[in-house]
Amino acid sequence: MIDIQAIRKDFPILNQKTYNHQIVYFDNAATSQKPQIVIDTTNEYYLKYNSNIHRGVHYLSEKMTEAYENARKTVKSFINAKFQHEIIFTSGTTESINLVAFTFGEKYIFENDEIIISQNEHHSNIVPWQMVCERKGAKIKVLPLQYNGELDLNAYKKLFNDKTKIVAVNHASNSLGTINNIETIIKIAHEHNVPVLIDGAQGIQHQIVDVQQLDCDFYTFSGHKIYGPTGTGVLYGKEKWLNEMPPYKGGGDMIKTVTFEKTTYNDLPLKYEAGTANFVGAIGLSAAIKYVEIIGMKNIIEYEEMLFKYLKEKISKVPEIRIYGTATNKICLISFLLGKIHHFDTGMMLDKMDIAVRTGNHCNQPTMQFYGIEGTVRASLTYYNTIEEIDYFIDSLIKVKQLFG
Amino acid sequence: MIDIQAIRKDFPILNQKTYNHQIVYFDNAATSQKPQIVIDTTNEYYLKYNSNIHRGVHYLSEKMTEAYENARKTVKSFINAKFQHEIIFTSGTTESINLVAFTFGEKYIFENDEIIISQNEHHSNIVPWQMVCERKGAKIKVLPLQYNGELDLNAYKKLFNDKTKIVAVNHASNSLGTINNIETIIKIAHEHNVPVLIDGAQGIQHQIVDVQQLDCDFYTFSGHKIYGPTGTGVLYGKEKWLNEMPPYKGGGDMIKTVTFEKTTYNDLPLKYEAGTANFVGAIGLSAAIKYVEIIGMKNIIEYEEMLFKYLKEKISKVPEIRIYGTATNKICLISFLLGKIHHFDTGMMLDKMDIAVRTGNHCNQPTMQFYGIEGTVRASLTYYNTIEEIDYFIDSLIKVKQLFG
Amino acid sequence: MSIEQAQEQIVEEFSEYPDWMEKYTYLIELSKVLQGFKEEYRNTQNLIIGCQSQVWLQAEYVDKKINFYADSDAIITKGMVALLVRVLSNRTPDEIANAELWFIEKIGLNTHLSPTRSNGLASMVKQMKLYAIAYKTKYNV
Amino acid sequence: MSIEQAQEQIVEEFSEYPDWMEKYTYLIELSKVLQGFKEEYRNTQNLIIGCQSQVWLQAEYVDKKINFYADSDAIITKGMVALLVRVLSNRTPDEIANAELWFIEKIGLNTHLSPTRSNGLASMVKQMKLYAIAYKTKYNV
Ligand SMILES: Cc1ncc(COP(=O)(O)O)c(C=O)c1O
Ligand SMILES: Cc1ncc(COP(=O)(O)O)c(C=O)c1O
Repeated sequence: MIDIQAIRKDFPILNQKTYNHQIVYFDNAATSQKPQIVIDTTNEYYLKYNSNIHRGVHYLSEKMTEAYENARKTVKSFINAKFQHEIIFTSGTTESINLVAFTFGEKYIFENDEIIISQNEHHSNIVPWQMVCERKGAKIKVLPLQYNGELDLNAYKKLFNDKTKIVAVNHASNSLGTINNIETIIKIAHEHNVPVLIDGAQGIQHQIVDVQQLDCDFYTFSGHKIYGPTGTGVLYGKEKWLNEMPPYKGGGDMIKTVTFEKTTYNDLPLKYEAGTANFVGAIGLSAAIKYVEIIGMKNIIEYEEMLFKYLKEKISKVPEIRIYGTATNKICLISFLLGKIHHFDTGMMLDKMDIAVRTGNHCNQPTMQFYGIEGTVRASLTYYNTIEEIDYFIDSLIKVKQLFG
Repeated sequence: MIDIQAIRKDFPILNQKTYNHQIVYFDNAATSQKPQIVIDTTNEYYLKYNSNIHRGVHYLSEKMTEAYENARKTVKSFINAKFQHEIIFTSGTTESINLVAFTFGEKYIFENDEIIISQNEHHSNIVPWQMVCERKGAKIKVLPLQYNGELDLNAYKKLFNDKTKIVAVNHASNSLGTINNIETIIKIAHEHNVPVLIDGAQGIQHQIVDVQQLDCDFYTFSGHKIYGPTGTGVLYGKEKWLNEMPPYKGGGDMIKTVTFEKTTYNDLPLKYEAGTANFVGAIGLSAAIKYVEIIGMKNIIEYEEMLFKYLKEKISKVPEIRIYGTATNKICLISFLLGKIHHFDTGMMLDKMDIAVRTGNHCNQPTMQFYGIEGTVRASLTYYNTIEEIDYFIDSLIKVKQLFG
Repeated sequence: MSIEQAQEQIVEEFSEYPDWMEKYTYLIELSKVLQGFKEEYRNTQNLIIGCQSQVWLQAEYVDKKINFYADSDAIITKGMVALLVRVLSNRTPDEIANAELWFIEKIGLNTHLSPTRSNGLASMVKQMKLYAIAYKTKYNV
Repeated sequence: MSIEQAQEQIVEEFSEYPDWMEKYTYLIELSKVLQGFKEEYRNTQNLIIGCQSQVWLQAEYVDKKINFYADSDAIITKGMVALLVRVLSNRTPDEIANAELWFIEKIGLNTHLSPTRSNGLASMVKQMKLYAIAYKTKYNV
């Protein structure tokens, strides 16, 4: 089991009071805190090596380029990609998905084609596909959600036909916490020769991801949710797709030759990294990943499962609690409403008791529509949270309940 | 005049040796160094307030959102935009230009339409327009470059016709240093009712920019070139255009309502900020801008002009020097070749003498083609560089010349 | 009672509740006694969408004064709505347009009015002022 | 002389130039004596594009050995090219394919071989090894 006290020391932000009590940060699905090493690494590169990467002949540029390309290696081995050039650095999950939706769409999606996405997706994995559909005259088929928060894989199988071009599904749901059975989702799609994009924004920090074993065609995630800097993200794509798809943004670094008549594009990964990359960000992200690797994803999973079991048990005893999402396989995240109390009121009061949760629709309006609600209160935990924090949270919930009667 | 010694203390990276001599960083057009305050501010927000912005009901989220929106205010007043919501945070100039090229293109550019760009643009202000042209069947008209590095404004006037939809030109050239006469370029375009995008990647850090006075329709720049963090950038756009153009990326924050049937988009600026923004980056960028404001852009200009005058005078005396770009109005940047010596050889040797310059085509191949060369050596200075550094640079150039004979 | 006096009165009331818990308990009380909002006002035209909670605001011009009737789906927002209505309702357009609302900061609830809070309250105040200006122009008062 | 011996010899030569300035002066000398590259080899098929400098590489298979002829537009790159040719040219495909090039690091010029340097040298070495493998397969040696 992990040494939670040692770990918490690496996250100075957790050791402060917002009002009266030490902060209890249960908003990890929105963004995660950063271990000191991420900040130190970022500072070091700014203060010692800062210089633009690629094409530079001088010392600093060489150092920075090396560190940037090493960051790519770190990501590659973290998700076990086959090639380093299958790792594209982006500004976040949203950009990664837009990149695929646009470029895959340009090349492969035409009138009346179909895209399968689930009913329980983040807006970032809905709207880019809607935009492709609008541009190309294609349409979205919805993989239905079941009341317990799991996707209906029987219905899924029936969605495929000759027109199906791609499937886009999340690894873990940010509104309900369900860990989707992506192995099966990918397998079924591949039986129909349809590629699959996995939105890993909530998966990468809580699960072991092996893209070769999963055999997914694309996997996307955000740096800021896996303890790294804001403005960083990753798109993994199989070489074959990334080679075949057209470029996304145009600009510096992504081209080989430019004349006003004709431009030829660079090889992977640079083809998809137009303009000056967030190179210091990528280096910070790789520090975050290395930190996770040192703790060990297995240990993290074990600890988070223990936390979740405890949280589930405790919260189920709070009077009038209504929990949304009761799948057996979940990350440590609970979406709920407390009696008739508005989610905003609950969130506000928890905040006054120094507990940070998220309230609202979690960029997941179709899921809220499915349950016929406006929003929920969401507590999302990670490996630096503790049993004591859960106890305090439960006590606070009971106080909130009393306050609003 | 500015206190150069005090300023240099704010940039710890300048006070180190790469090999034997204190580093002379003359690669500022590629990326700039960061004053300590940018690093400190970034650290402070990560270590005290880190939390996802917008829609958050808790203390940290509130603090972070406020700081992020204040960063927007800082940018607004720095470039004197009319409204705060005319400031869109992006990941850099390249993304800002791609955003406009795509969304403006979708709405206003059709078959046989024309886009005017100059012959001396960075690839980031060429390729996005070529991509629009390819998608829409439009074409590029080239505003010609003159041998001295200035644009030919007489030829420019003749490029307009009924099909001209937009003009995209840089404020200052990253390969030649020319400060373009954008006031006139904008005025002429407006006489033909054609909007203008200014690529300010090399302008914003060296010139006073007042977008209302310029009356430009779009102005773009990168945070990392104005002493801010990597992965940050700005798109200024007139409200009218930003309201009329369709959205760019789809995802969280940029929508109002989502159903699988219909999605309505959010108001400015969020309409163009899909997904989790690089909020800590934006706050770092605003710290960088405030630092510039404290020194004062007027003082910076005065000092840089003094440096440039000195540099020009000294370098012109180096035997067999060939300078590319001799416009009267230039930023402190010199592109050159030394006799028959390959730019890479010169750059390598300067590096060994601890001088960081950039060599090659500077993402500006059409300009190199214009001069019939493969590349140049580029020394680009800014307000933390000194007369002493120039002296050392000139001595080193002479040594390089001797070395290669 | 002037707008100034109304604000002072509220500040005095809240001074009895230094503790945040009591403050919010009082806000909840206020939400319960908010009156005059009829079900027919709850329509999309009156809706002010906040990302977190929603506010409905109805304005009526009677005897050269504007009466406001408002509601919210969240209790705490509704308590805040009650305070805003108390201060700004039954005033002339001029009074409303020129009102400076300082009481919220004074009672320590200003985060609720921040435009980034997205609970609809900042938009509500803006909407109240817009009504005032609209009536001013319409009736030339 | 084996590949190992050739490398040792170069290291010894360079040990006389501890100063980087002398090292580069020697590299420049080497570039001047690089021989055997004919103008007809300077074609696009032989071109290895680096972002900063370009390298042309011609391979010929004679008497079970591969001869390399190379050139570059930049002098320093050309000096490095001369060293690589000296070590790897006139060897059997097997020798080339299995060669470990440690001398560049030893003489302190390894940054030139880094794939991020984009001077074409890393690609040149890769290309030399590819030729070796290709000839091995073709002639079954
Ligand atoms: C004139 C000009 N435009 C655009 C860019 C692209 O900026 P970025 O790479 O930060 O997106 C640059 C930077 O090199 C530039 O100098
Ligand atoms: C499941 C899921 N997908 C996508 C996103 C979008 O990530 P980002 O905002 O970092 O681009 C999120 C983040 O909220 C998410 O939870």
